[in-house]
Amino acid sequence: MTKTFGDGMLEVEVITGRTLNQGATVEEKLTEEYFNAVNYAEINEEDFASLGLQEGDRVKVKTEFGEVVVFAKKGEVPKGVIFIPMGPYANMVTDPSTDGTGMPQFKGVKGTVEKTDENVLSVKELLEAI
Amino acid sequence: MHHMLHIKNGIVIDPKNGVKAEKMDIFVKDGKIVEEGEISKNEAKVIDASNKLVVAGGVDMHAHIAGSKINTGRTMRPEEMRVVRLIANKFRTAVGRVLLTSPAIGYEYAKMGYTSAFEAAQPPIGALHTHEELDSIPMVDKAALPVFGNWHFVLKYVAEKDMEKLKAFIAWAIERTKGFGVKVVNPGGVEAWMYGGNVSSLDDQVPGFNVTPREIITSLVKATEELQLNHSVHLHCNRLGVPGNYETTVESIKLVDGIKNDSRQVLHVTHVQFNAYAGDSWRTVASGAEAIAKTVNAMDNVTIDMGQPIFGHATAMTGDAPFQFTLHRLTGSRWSNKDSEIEGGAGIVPIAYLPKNPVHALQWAIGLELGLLTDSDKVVLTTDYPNGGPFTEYPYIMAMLMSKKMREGELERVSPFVQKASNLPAIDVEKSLEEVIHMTRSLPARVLGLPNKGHLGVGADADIAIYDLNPLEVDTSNDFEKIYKAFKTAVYTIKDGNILVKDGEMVDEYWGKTYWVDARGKADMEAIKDDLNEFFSKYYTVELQNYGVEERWLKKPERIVI
Amino acid sequence: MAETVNVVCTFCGSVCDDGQFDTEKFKSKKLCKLGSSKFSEKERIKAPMVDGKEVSYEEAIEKAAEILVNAKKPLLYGWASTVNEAIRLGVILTEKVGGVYDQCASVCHAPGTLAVIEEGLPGGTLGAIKNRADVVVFWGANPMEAHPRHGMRYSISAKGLLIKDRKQRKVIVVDVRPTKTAKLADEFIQIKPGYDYPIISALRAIISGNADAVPDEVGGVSKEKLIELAETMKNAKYGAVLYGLGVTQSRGRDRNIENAVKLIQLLNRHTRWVIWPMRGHYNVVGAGEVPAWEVGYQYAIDFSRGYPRFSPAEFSAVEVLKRRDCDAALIISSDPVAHFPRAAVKHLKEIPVIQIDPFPNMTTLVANVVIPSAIAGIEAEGTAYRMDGIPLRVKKVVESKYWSDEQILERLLEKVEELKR
Amino acid sequence: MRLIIIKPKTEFVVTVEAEITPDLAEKNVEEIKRFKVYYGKDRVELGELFEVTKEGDDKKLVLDGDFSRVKWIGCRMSDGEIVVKGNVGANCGAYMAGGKITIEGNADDWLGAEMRDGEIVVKGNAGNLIGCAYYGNATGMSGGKIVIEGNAGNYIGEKMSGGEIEIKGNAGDFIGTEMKGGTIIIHGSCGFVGGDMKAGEIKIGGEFELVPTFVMQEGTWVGDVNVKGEGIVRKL
Repeated sequence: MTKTFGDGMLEVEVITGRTLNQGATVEEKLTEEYFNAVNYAEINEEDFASLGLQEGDRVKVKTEFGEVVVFAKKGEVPKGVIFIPMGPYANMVTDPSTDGTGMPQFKGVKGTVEKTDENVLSVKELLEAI
Repeated sequence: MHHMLHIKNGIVIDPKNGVKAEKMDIFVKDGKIVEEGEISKNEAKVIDASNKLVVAGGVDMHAHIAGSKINTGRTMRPEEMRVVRLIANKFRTAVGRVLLTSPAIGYEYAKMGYTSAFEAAQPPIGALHTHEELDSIPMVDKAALPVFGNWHFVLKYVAEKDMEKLKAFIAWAIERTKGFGVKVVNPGGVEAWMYGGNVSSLDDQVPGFNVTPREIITSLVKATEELQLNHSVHLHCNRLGVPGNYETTVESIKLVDGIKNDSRQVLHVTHVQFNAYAGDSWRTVASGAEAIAKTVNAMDNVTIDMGQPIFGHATAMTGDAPFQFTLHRLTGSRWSNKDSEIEGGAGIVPIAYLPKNPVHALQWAIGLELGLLTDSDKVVLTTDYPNGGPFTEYPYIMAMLMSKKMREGELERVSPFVQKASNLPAIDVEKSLEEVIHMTRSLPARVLGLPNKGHLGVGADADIAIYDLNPLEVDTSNDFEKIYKAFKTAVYTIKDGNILVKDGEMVDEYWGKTYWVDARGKADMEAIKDDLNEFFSKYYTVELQNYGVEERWLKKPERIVI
Repeated sequence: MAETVNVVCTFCGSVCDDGQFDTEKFKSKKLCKLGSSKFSEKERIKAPMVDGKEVSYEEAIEKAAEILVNAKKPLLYGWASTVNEAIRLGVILTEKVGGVYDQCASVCHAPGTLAVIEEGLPGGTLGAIKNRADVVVFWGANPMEAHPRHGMRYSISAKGLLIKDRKQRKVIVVDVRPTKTAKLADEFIQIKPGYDYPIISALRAIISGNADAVPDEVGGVSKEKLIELAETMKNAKYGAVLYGLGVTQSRGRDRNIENAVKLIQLLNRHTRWVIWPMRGHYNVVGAGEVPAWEVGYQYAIDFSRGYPRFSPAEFSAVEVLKRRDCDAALIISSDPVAHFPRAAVKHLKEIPVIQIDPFPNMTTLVANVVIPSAIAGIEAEGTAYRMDGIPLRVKKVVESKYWSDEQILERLLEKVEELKR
Repeated sequence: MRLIIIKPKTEFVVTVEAEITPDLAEKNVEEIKRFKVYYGKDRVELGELFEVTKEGDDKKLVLDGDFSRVKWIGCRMSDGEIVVKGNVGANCGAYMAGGKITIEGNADDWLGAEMRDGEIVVKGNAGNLIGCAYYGNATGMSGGKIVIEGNAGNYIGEKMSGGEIEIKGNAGDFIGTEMKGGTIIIHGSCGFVGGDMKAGEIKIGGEFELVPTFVMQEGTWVGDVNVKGEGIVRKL
């Protein structure tokens, strides 16, 4: 059901979650290691190709709730789904509404992804952007 | 804080010391009851107890007040927690309908004149949690009974008939859990539940082990007696909540026939109401209380407690996991279950006792029958809080036991099923005030093996309750409303010589002791070393070195070395 | 003198208690990548700070007390990575200042608590699972990334009383993507994101003999596959569903778990099954259990009326921040600035924030008062509850110049009481 | 002479909890101003936060301004009328037993929770948990009527046993879960419908996702089979 827009933009569902590297650096948030552990999106191989991406390229992820630039990585996710490790990058685009449960919807937010030349912000720059 | 008190002109009932409603003074120094000569009259604070009843502080020997079960109950039932008892100010905020928060538990006991409360089922591996909650209950002294009847070590040693190892294991386990005695819940039945079953008689084989409930009970009683623990085995019988179970209860009681202990019973059977059903289905169910009371009365080494249901809300929580599942299936209500490593299990299910429900009314009647028909020296007053309902309704039970007239009034509002299925309507017994005081003070203290509790003799802990009731004037058969009201809120509650409650209002917060029993000197502790190492490496998920509770982690531990 | 001591790991909910730690080299053995990172040297907050200026503990705590006492409704949030002794003081502190207590579960496993309220929690300890479970289903859970030693110690390859060999246990992973855990499983069932609820409903119908009602495909899974899964579940001797954030953080949240609990209730009419959440932080269970016994609820508790009220819809940290319904915040052992949606973070940037934490993080960047603390499990001791509620005492194995969370909160509570007088 | 107009004096720093009902109309202005409300941890008088005037002769409150940060309005009211000229905060009309609340703007979560009778009309949108049961309680809305002219959020009419909820726009996920009576009408589209529904009726105009445990009988869906339910779900 992945829709492709005119200039290489895909409609996707954004999911977030823990990773080993994110966990191992979570108590060192202001370091390069943490930055590298949470600043990317895993994209399905076919979607990756259709967006014309190469490893190291950057993508802009947009949802109703915000946008963020992250590095693009091929990952084992279904087509039409992208995975961003839990953390400040993912949270730029997650849905804050808890629908009365207290729990925001961290997984399964509809949005788009596209290739971009913009830079990935540092953790501090990200905070300023909020 | 006064370290000396002179309680003047009160009417004292002190069954242990043979004081039957006598006007006398009580003297307190440094937290103990002392002779008159020990205090200096001009330094002591005088409490005028004229025309008031002076008794020892109440002792609740069986309630579920701390640990993972009640806390899961609280989590499961926010509707229980919405009743606000106290807004935060000088004291902590206190909330809860029947399930109470830890501060509320301490406060409510104190207001009622109770000064000691025992957690009746401590899951051994969760012992630290139980103690954290006990340490958050203000006002009262407390202790916890770890659960043994399905623990694999026990099943193994019973199967091997190795009493020395069983004794060493009990001593080890009680020390590690900072526990007080040996609680046994549905022996063998909870292990069967791990395979989806239960046991249905004392002679069922426990799956995976060559033992029967009969052997588990008798071995644990024998080991406990050889260790000379303060408290006897404290048994929640097999087949709880099943019509026809009274026979199993009678049979279990008779297992200790001939075993002697000079200072106390050798078996305490708990919340017997839930194990006192005759009949063979919920349609034919009837009271089996009389047979049980007769059996207990005929023996000199067994005590019981009532497990009296109180109409209204309650939450069933026991280490009897298969029973809890049965209850969930019966009521369709929420159900939590806890299978615990190789130690046993537990379950939690909300319940409400409705007077017009035939079974609930019968349960209510059976509890009272047990209280009335059993010798007052052998039956302790409990609700098995919160299984039978709130402990705050103990005054209701006290009043009911003393007044046939009150019972007749109550019988009119309950299901008529009680008339044919129980003997309650025909029972004329009216317990005396002294007997009821015994059932709530000196008896539970003796059953637990606490010589300094439950009485007002010199040397006893200065745990004292004063009620607005003149025993020389009150007509217990007719003044039941007055009795109920008087015991609901104490005029004074004094704990270790500190005045905590005055005129029914709390005036001070206080932290009581946690008793634990150290019996390691009575057994060959080396005997179980290899087994501990083997079981922990194979079947546990925590290291042996990290298992258990150290004394220094507790707020006010009181070690009893035997 | 180099010394190797036993440590209890204070990273994830597995709370492995078999760690070895060389106190001289500050290095651990036996622990996983997450645990090793915990027991390694990292940058610390150097000293207490007020508005960026280094001050003494006393000064920082005094300022923190002022902020809390002067606030109309402060939010006190975090708690999952500290010990029960500190949490208890935190609950009492929140009660005293009439604030809102919330903890990390509210963005993690709290929907599971809502499900407990609806249906209960038929569970067992990790030891029960290790000893008995011949079928283990990880539903939206990926322990190989989040709880790396869980599989070995408790669930996948753990051996015990009845399970002597990995082959005697069937491991099934239900997830929206083939996770690392899925690769270790005997079976992986990929489902459509957001369709956990109807899939569980379908399983219940099949197990209770109503397979006819179930359509050919539910949530991306064929009916045949669902029937097969239902049969596997019914035929298990002792099964365990271990669920993760894949269920709690996606469409359906608490209702997914409620439905799963009903499935477990049903399965127990046939055989034995338990269900349990794969809790994240090492003491997130304590962060709920302690307030439950102190004030009756696990999280999202408002004390503005002087008594506790529970309502995640109103008092969970994300709702409180998103609605600008607090005018100060104390954040302890947590980093909401990194882990909350931006709409919630925005308000944290606008109100006075007090932080108590051993490590600098994104919340440090917005905090007015920063109070560094000792690391529980290394520099401070206390009680923590493993994911299954088993209490363990985490240890102090090295001396530290930092105050423990317990010490800081004790002093803060005293200061607050002084100011209120 | 009894119409009361209440207007916020300022923008509130945190939410206010004001359990005001048309019963206030029976008091004089000075008494009304002294009515206690919660402003964070402070218990203050209504008059401190709101302007209060009195005119007309109905048992009626007119809330003039933005009440989106004011909770529990009309809670437990049994008669009379409340008109909110703007948005309203959470728990509006909770436990309501009679009378009418009209909200000209949007309503927050828990609108008409556990309501027994009366009527609530929202001209704008409404949040989550409309007509639901509070945590741990067995029964949600048991009577009365709630009309939302715009859209609504998740969890509508859970455990409701009677009454009617009508949503003219779209609604979110989990409609009528564990419902045991009453009617829900959604003119637009919504997400999951009918989980563990025991009885009652749900009518939907647009698209929706029925849980997979209903069976088609004579043109309507009946279920949920998991609870031997006889709930009815049909197209509007």
